[in-house]
Amino acid sequence: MADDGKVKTPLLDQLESGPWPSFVKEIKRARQGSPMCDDLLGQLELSYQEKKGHWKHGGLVGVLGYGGGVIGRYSDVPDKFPAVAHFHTLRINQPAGWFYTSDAIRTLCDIWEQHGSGLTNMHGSTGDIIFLGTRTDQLEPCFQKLAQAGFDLGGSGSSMRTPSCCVGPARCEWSCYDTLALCDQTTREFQDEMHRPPFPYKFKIKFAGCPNDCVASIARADLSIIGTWKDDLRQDDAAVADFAAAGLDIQKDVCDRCPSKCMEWNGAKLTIENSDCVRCMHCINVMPKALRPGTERGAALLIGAKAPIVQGALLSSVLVPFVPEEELLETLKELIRRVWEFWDEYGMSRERVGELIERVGMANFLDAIGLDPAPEMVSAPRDNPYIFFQLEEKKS
Amino acid sequence: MADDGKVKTPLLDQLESGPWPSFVKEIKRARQGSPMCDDLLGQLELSYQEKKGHWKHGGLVGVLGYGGGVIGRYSDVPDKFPAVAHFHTLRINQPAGWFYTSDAIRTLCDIWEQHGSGLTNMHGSTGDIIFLGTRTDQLEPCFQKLAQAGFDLGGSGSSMRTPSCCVGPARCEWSCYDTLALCDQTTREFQDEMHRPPFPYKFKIKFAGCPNDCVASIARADLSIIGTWKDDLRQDDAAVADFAAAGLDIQKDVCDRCPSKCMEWNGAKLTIENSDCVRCMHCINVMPKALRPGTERGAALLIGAKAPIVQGALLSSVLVPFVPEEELLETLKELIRRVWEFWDEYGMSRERVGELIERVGMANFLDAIGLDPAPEMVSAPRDNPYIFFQLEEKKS
Amino acid sequence: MTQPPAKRITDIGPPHYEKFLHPVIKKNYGQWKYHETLAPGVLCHAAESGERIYSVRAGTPRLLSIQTLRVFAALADKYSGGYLRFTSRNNIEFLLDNPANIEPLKKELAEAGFPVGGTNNAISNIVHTQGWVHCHSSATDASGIVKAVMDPLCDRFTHQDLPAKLRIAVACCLNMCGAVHCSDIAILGIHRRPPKVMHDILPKVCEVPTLIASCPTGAIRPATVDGKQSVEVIEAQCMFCGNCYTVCPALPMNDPDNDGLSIWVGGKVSNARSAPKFSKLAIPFLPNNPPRWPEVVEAVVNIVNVYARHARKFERVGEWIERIGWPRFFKLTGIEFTRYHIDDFKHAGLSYARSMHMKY
Amino acid sequence: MTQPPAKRITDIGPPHYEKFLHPVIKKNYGQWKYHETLAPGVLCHAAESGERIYSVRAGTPRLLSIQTLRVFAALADKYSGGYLRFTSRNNIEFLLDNPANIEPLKKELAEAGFPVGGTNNAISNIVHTQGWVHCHSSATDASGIVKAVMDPLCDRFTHQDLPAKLRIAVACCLNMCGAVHCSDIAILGIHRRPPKVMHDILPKVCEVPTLIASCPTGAIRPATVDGKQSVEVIEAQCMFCGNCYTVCPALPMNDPDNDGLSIWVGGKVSNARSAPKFSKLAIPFLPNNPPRWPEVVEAVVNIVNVYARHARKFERVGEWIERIGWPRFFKLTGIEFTRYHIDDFKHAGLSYARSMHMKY
Ligand code: SRM
Ligand code: SRM
Ligand code: SRM
Ligand code: SRM
Ligand code: SF4
Ligand code: SF4
Ligand code: SF4
Ligand code: SF4
Ligand code: SF4
Ligand code: SF4
Ligand code: SF4
Ligand code: SF4
Repeated sequence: MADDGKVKTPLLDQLESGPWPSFVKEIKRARQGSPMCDDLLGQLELSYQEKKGHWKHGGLVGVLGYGGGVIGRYSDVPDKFPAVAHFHTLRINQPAGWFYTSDAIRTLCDIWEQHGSGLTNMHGSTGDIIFLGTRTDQLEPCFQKLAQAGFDLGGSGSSMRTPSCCVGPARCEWSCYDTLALCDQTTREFQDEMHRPPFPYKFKIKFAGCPNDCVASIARADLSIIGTWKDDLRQDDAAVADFAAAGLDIQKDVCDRCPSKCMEWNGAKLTIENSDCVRCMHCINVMPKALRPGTERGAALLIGAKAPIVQGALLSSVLVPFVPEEELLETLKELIRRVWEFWDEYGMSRERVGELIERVGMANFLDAIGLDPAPEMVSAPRDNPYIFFQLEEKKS
Repeated sequence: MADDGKVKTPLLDQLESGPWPSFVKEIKRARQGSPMCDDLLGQLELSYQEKKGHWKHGGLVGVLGYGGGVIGRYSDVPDKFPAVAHFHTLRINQPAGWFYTSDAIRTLCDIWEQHGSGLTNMHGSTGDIIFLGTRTDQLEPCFQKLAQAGFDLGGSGSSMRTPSCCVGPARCEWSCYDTLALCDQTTREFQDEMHRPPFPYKFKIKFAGCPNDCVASIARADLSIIGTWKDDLRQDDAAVADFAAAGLDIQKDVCDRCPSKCMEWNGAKLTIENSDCVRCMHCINVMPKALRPGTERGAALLIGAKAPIVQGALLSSVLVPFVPEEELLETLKELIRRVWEFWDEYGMSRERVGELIERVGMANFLDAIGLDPAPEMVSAPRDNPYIFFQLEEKKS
Repeated sequence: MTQPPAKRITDIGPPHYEKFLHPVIKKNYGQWKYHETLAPGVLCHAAESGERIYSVRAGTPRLLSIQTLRVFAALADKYSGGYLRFTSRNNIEFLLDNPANIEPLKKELAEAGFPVGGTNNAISNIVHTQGWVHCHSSATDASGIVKAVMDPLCDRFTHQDLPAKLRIAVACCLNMCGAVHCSDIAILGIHRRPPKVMHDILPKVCEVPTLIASCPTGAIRPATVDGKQSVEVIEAQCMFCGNCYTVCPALPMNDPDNDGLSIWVGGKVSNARSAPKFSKLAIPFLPNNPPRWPEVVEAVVNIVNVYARHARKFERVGEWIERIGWPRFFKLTGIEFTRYHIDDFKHAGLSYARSMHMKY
Repeated sequence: MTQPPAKRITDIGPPHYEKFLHPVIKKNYGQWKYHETLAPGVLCHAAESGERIYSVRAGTPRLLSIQTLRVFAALADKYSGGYLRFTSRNNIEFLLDNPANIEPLKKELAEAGFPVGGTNNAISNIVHTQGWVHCHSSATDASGIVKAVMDPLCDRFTHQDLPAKLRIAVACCLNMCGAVHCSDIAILGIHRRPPKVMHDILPKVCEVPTLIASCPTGAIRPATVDGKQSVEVIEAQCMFCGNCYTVCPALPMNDPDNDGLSIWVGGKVSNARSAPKFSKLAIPFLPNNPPRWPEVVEAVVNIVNVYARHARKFERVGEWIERIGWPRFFKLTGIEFTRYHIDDFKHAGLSYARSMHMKY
């Protein structure tokens, strides 16, 4: 203890200087509100000295009637740092697109000031608002205050995790469907699956308005809904000319970088063989005014992304190549239910849906959820001759 | 039996018409020389009728002191077709590059007329001359006649198989090393391993003079020796101009097809950024006179190709990125021995070397044969975090 | 008598986003025509209607105190009608209808210590995880590494002159909550020693069969240790994934002397030009050196600089490396290629170089 | 008294190739400068010395009688100083120093029924295997299919106006002696029913443990059938690879009603432009229909024609398909995409489409 009654943190203090905003400063700032922060600093300093964490493994705590939304956490040096003996986190479902008003922010701050450490993550990497650190007895009251303010908890454990989406139509000209609406509606539709973990493992859903995938859905969601279009790119030749005039090397920077080499620039006119375009977004990204996605919009549904634990990381793969925007919500609800039904029945404990599909085989999975095989689902057909012919049934 | 004492082959007869040369005609032609051919036709006609083969499984036959070179074959309908009750084949090591004189051909024909069916394959798909069909008692005399004529048997079973090579320096301007010499020398060096199967399984070696790989070595040989060069492409600007004048679209057909996009054509001059060239051969192939491999020549050694049985097909992968031509023979002998030693000790029965490498891991295999890891050996480093750190030894 | 508790509210879901949308956004929702980057961190989106919304983006440490959040709220009231949002990379964005407010807002943010930038071809905020601040599983801290790495790279955040976007991520264990597996540059906390089995508590805290099943390499075998049923770990078979610890607290992985960091490069998520890619191993191990992880910082900065110097316009790190080839990447960065770089997991064979395409 | 046998000769290796080289070749060995294709099947290689060697290439059925070989020898004596060779695709090449001999040789070859061609961007000879002519393992014949397929494609052999080389291969069982796994178009004989276990002879002819180990899917289980030790095959686990039959004669795979052919496309061996590639499944099953396999012939000819119509200059079949995408390949050829096309072997997951690059 230092004379001022505060723990000394010589190592952490070194992280207060420098141009990038400092999380240490944040923790120190929060001291005014909560003594927890002192002990958090103390324990963290200890970790920095010893090069090892000091949190105990898991711990099941939560709020009445919910099986998720809280991550229990206990210190393994509670006698040294009693204020963080309990240091549970609340995951609070963010508003779609992470939009707030200053009032909403203040409301959240006031609640957290009363019931926790005053520390947050804006946001957790699944997308939730993270209230970082409180005691077990504060969980329920904090939750109810939040509920009265119109907020609810997010997902944790073997549940549908808090869906998230890109800013989409709210502030992006490329969004091929309403990411915020679909994210919000899906979240409401499956409240029960989010709050009362029913599954073999976690299930994440992310909504991106176009193939730029600004929420990394193809890498981080069991179900990735990614916007795209079916018709031709919208092209504004005058704007193209402006870009050229402004010094953009359209041949080199646009045409030559087009993965399907379907663009031709003769120095005056840009010609696109749209039937060959793979909708990668590059040319649109480079010339926002000049090129835009077509008007026949919708999304593709991809399935199975996850981190490496334990069979290796997966990216989502194409499940439905295209769903028109107006059919998205219904298709999604129906499909999610079928997928969950199969996963529930055949998934092993802690087996993500992407792992399950690889284990049983995509073709069998498609049968199970009632989809027909399509060449869009594979990068190429099999290159090995080991085919399990099913002579009984006629081949699908 | 037909009146003329010959079997009727209505199905096979349908394969005598048409512009492509007919194997049925060949078998019929050989009738004059050997009664075996009648019964072969008979049994084959039966297979065509019944849609199933009529040869029995394997059968160990051979010549004195050799463990290979003969494929034993017995009919499963010997009573119907006694002349092919035995129908063994001899595999005869072809001269490097499949070069012959008319005399050599006639010598082979005379020997085979005396001792077998008079039917051959020129050549088997490993490269041997195939003498197709004879009786057990004919094997030894036939072999000795061949030996007196300067021919020897090729490989079969778990041995070094008959090496083969592309036409190379004998008739190709692109050969980066002497494929015929190296193939011939390697074959002579390992006569014992070829004739007396010592291995867990077969081991094939193919020599291609350049990356065009005209003997499909990267797909069909456990050890693929493929010629390449280290310095710059040799370029003849006048000849380039001739091609352009002759109507070749150098931009579209050459530059745009260059996988490393390292060529520039300004309508008059072709500029190659040689440091980026991956030596794919395309530009050389399209403009033989104008472009040629460099003069600092040699070969890369690749390992592990095989057909799919049973863990899936493999292409050979880079083991030594470059060996100068003059060091090839010695390097090859030394390396082959080390590989065989390791394979002998750790290979499971019927496990090809490529399968062994995948099973034990490339890094361990490299340790075992005393090579250092190089980035040229992989298309990319690992993308999974599952590293077997060896804290004992310092990392290689 | 105690009064009846107020009725509990559950399953209401998040507040509806519409409540939080700026009027200009509500009006032009889905009607945006194009955008321009006016300056690093300042975007202007123009609607078909001709109306415009201006976004000012600032970097945050993600770990934010309510005190700071209230400062943000106040700034929003002052300059953006109270409207703000956070991005998928934990930056804050103020949404302005009046361009005159841009400069004063930038000035105040700068004074408050929040750099404005992260747009376009900049290095944006580092997606990261809990580390020693909150997780039991971490091999290292996350927030500290982010701070240490971003300090020297802050200019790359406030400027946007890289060949393309460059996304960095940090994860403090192989669970990869930061989803570092598809980042241009990723920093990953790793263990290098097998778990230590706490035989005394093991039977109490976990089920042996589940535990054994959790090990992908089958390194965990049943064993009886002084009478008690327990397990043993075959060292040679362990690749330190930590999955056993996730399912059983009695197998801690922490080991201050051997834990450390690995560096990964060349991943991407977007479909722009090339398909999404996984990050590949660049450096298998760097020491875990708080508070400022100098070895990690130097390694990352070096890769960024080599990339900035050699990549062509619009080439992401992975696209650049694929053009020049991995051998040249190792040569240019001076990073050593080791046995650990050669994959030996499930699909290892597919990563062997099975062609003659070679540069010398 | 019998006279002592002449001393046995062994291990002499093949005759040295030099004995068989045309004098012009010997003289200019390794000194070739360039080549030209004078006409389909006629190559001219020019040496630094200015000398030239002319190669006339003709197609053969590979299965050759000594009578035909003697005809070739005679032609060589007449036109090429007795010098000839065979190619890696079983064509014959006569090596001439006198260009005046080209036309008469071509004429005689044509009369003898051996088409001249196969060079450059032609369909060359079909690499194939033994089939019912000599192998015990074959699901179909090889020579017959080659003849049936080459008849309608013979013009593609004698002309060389395809976008690029097109290599066809045939293998009569999954052992793939024809190495069909890297061909532009491959025809593969397949079984579709598990082996029938001949319990009576099994114990005599093979070792059960080896047999069980030979099955990659573990479909073979030990079983006792009327007292005798034998095995059973779990049908659902069998993918008909035939490996068990290769190691044990008592498990024949032949089944006239269910054996057939599958068609594979897009493989290549050369490193020209793109790296070597495996062939991918186009058609999972076609009936085994001797003597002329009309379904197979039609399928192959169709693919060749669609390729010839749509591919760009210098695009091999696989390169063409990669440019247009597999969905379009199936649309253009009218081939049905089925569950069997989706890989479910070792690396299946890597063949799923894990990007948004899509054409509609
Ligand atoms: C809080 C958060 C990290 C952060 O600082 O933001 C987090 C924290 C934890 N994650 Fe995570 N994960 C978080 C997003 C992710 C992500 C990223 C994402 O969702 O986009 C991933 C990778 C994507 C994926 O799901 O595959 C992720 C992959 C994992 C895994 C590995 C799962 C797998 O199948 O590979 C585990 C291990 C497990 O589930 O047992 C895990 C487990 C954990 C646990 C619960 C530790 C454990 O083993 O039980 C961590 C609790 C830390 C703590 O004490 O607070 N976390 N976790 C993120 C959730 C915040 C939020 O709700 O917004
Ligand atoms: C004769 C030949 C086919 C032909 O008509 O040309 C042939 C014929 C046989 N091969 Fe082959 N293979 C022949 C070249 C090949 C090739 C191609 C090559 O060598 O370039 C391959 C693919 C490349 C490779 O080796 O992987 C090949 C891959 C196999 C395999 C699968 C090996 C594997 O590891 O995948 C087997 C099965 C086995 O070895 O048990 C096999 C087995 C056989 C057997 C011995 C049948 C058996 O199961 O025992 C066949 C004998 C047929 C007969 O009765 O004559 N044959 N075999 C070729 C040898 C002629 C020669 O010596 O020149
Ligand atoms: C605000 C945000 C969405 C959100 O809902 O929060 C967003 C917003 C925009 N993104 Fe994004 N992207 C956002 C995260 C992403 C991500 C996800 C991530 O980084 O984890 C990606 C995938 C990254 C990857 O591939 O690894 C992403 C890949 C892109 C791309 C593709 C870049 C590329 O060439 O690969 C573009 C197009 C471009 O920038 O040229 C893009 C373009 C845009 C545009 C220009 C779209 C538009 O017209 O408004 C927006 C401004 C971009 C800028 O920063 O200059 N956005 N963008 C996210 C800001 C994160 C941040 O604070 O830095
Ligand atoms: C004679 C032969 C080598 C031998 O030792 O027998 C040979 C000879 C030549 N090849 Fe080849 N190749 C021969 C089999 C191959 C093979 C192996 C195979 O087909 O099984 C390949 C790999 C095929 C593949 O990729 O699947 C092969 C891929 C090439 C290529 C690359 C073509 C491409 O674009 O992928 C070239 C370059 C070219 O033709 O432009 C080439 C070029 C040549 C040249 C022009 C080389 C030269 O300068 O002399 C020779 C004449 C080619 C021609 O037919 O027009 N050769 N060539 C083989 C003739 C086989 C036949 O009778 O048709
Ligand atoms: S994913 Fe597409 S629509 Fe969504 S914000 Fe990014 S660029 Fe805009
Ligand atoms: S979106 Fe991509 S693929 Fe389509 S034209 Fe533009 S750059 Fe080419
Ligand atoms: S592999 Fe190369 S060197 Fe050999 S024949 Fe073919 S092109 Fe010529
Ligand atoms: S050899 Fe291939 S890579 Fe090299 S320059 Fe020619 S085309 Fe390009
Ligand atoms: S990455 Fe690992 S240590 Fe870091 S938060 Fe996630 S689970 Fe915890
Ligand atoms: S760390 Fe992973 S590999 Fe090692 S014992 Fe635990 S689960 Fe098995
Ligand atoms: S492919 Fe099969 S059937 Fe044909 S020769 Fe080879 S082993 Fe025999
Ligand atoms: S055919 Fe193949 S899969 Fe079927 S039982 Fe035999 S070895 Fe097993």
